[in-house]
Amino acid sequence: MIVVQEQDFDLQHEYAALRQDCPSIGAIVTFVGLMRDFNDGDNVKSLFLEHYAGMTENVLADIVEKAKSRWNLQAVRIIHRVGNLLPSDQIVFVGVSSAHRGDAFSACEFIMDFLKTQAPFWKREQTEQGGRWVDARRSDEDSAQRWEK
Amino acid sequence: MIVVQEQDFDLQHEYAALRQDCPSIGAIVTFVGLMRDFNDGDNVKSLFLEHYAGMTENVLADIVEKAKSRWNLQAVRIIHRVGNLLPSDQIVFVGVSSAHRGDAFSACEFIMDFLKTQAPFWKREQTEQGGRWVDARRSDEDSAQRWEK
Amino acid sequence: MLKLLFFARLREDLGTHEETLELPEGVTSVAALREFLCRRGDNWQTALHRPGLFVAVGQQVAGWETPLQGDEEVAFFPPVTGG
Amino acid sequence: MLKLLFFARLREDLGTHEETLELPEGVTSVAALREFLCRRGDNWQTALHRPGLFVAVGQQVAGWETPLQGDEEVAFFPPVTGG
Repeated sequence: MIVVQEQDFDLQHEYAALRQDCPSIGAIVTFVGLMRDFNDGDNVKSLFLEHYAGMTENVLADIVEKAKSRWNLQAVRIIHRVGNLLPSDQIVFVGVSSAHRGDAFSACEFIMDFLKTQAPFWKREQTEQGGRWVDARRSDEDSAQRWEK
Repeated sequence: MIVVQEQDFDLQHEYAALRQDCPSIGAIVTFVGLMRDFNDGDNVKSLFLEHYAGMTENVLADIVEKAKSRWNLQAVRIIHRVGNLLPSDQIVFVGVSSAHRGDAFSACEFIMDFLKTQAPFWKREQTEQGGRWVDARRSDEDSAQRWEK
Repeated sequence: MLKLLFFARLREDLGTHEETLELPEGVTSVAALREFLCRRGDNWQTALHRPGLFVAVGQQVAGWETPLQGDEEVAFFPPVTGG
Repeated sequence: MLKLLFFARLREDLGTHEETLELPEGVTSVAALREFLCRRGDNWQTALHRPGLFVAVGQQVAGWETPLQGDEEVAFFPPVTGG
């Protein structure tokens, strides 16, 4: 399940969906990304998230397929919010269920690393100095490239 | 927060506790271990979990301290159940909050890997063929030893 | 018709999110399309030569040599920053 | 007094979870304590020589050479299998 939406999401609901009716699941790993109130040394008051509807969902589906071909996974759920967000707001959810914890941990982190570097989302943040588009981070590229080894 | 208890736990409650009142948190990773209905080729009907009260909490606190000295973490919560469990029951929760996702992912997996190999819990499973103590897995030792590199 | 899309900083710099365009004479690749668009003015020239600019054709990341037939969706955008 | 604890399979094999014991004459280490306990019978001999047996003194994993004063908590247990 891959969803891009403006509204907030509920971790418990997503977890219940990952867990349901499958007694061969031994591990569920979830990641939630939250909006921080600082970035590059400045206080951030709000965030606007834009995306390329259509391509986003395709890219995310492709990342999930890659993860499923690499690890033994039961289910994967991704939710990414767009629109206006405030500090401490939930931005992104990735949940993975698997028979074994190693597969669930690796796949969840893999999906986040490629979501960060490949999925067409853009953040514009409002600081006390005004608005600015967030720059891509070299460290995110490095995180994604680890998986090529 | 480190707790060993017989009763079930609620992911939403733990997540809310990790998230609360800290706008510098950017990432929360949670792990839940669930009871599988098979092990070593046999159906498992129920599980009994025993532990060494006192030492368990000390070992877990020590693992958390190691994780905190290695990564930049905001908060860590661990719950491990003991007593009688059935297939699909929740066994263990580890939740980590951090400014950055890489730290949260690594610390959560690190804690699980060392919990598996160092915390004094023992599982006795009831299969259709009778009861048996679960054997330690070489793969868990290997997972823990990765972190020594 | 080509469908052109511009996102994020590009959308702001160019003051447009979307346009449709008849494939201009002699434009057979993404690179040629960019050169055609850059002739519209300095803001186009600057925006379409920002470091790290991405282009997607048919919602797939593409290279500058990617050929164009004239009925594609072509999107220009800066490095992504979601998650 | 020593406090002895046995867990999991050991607890079952020995039929006991906990006992207190005056430090026996000549027992100054965990290894010597084990040899003392093994003289109690075949089930002790077998259980306390299982591969991978752990011993903890004062709730810390210890080695066989760990010295004993006589007032410690000493626990014997098989490899752990939680999580």
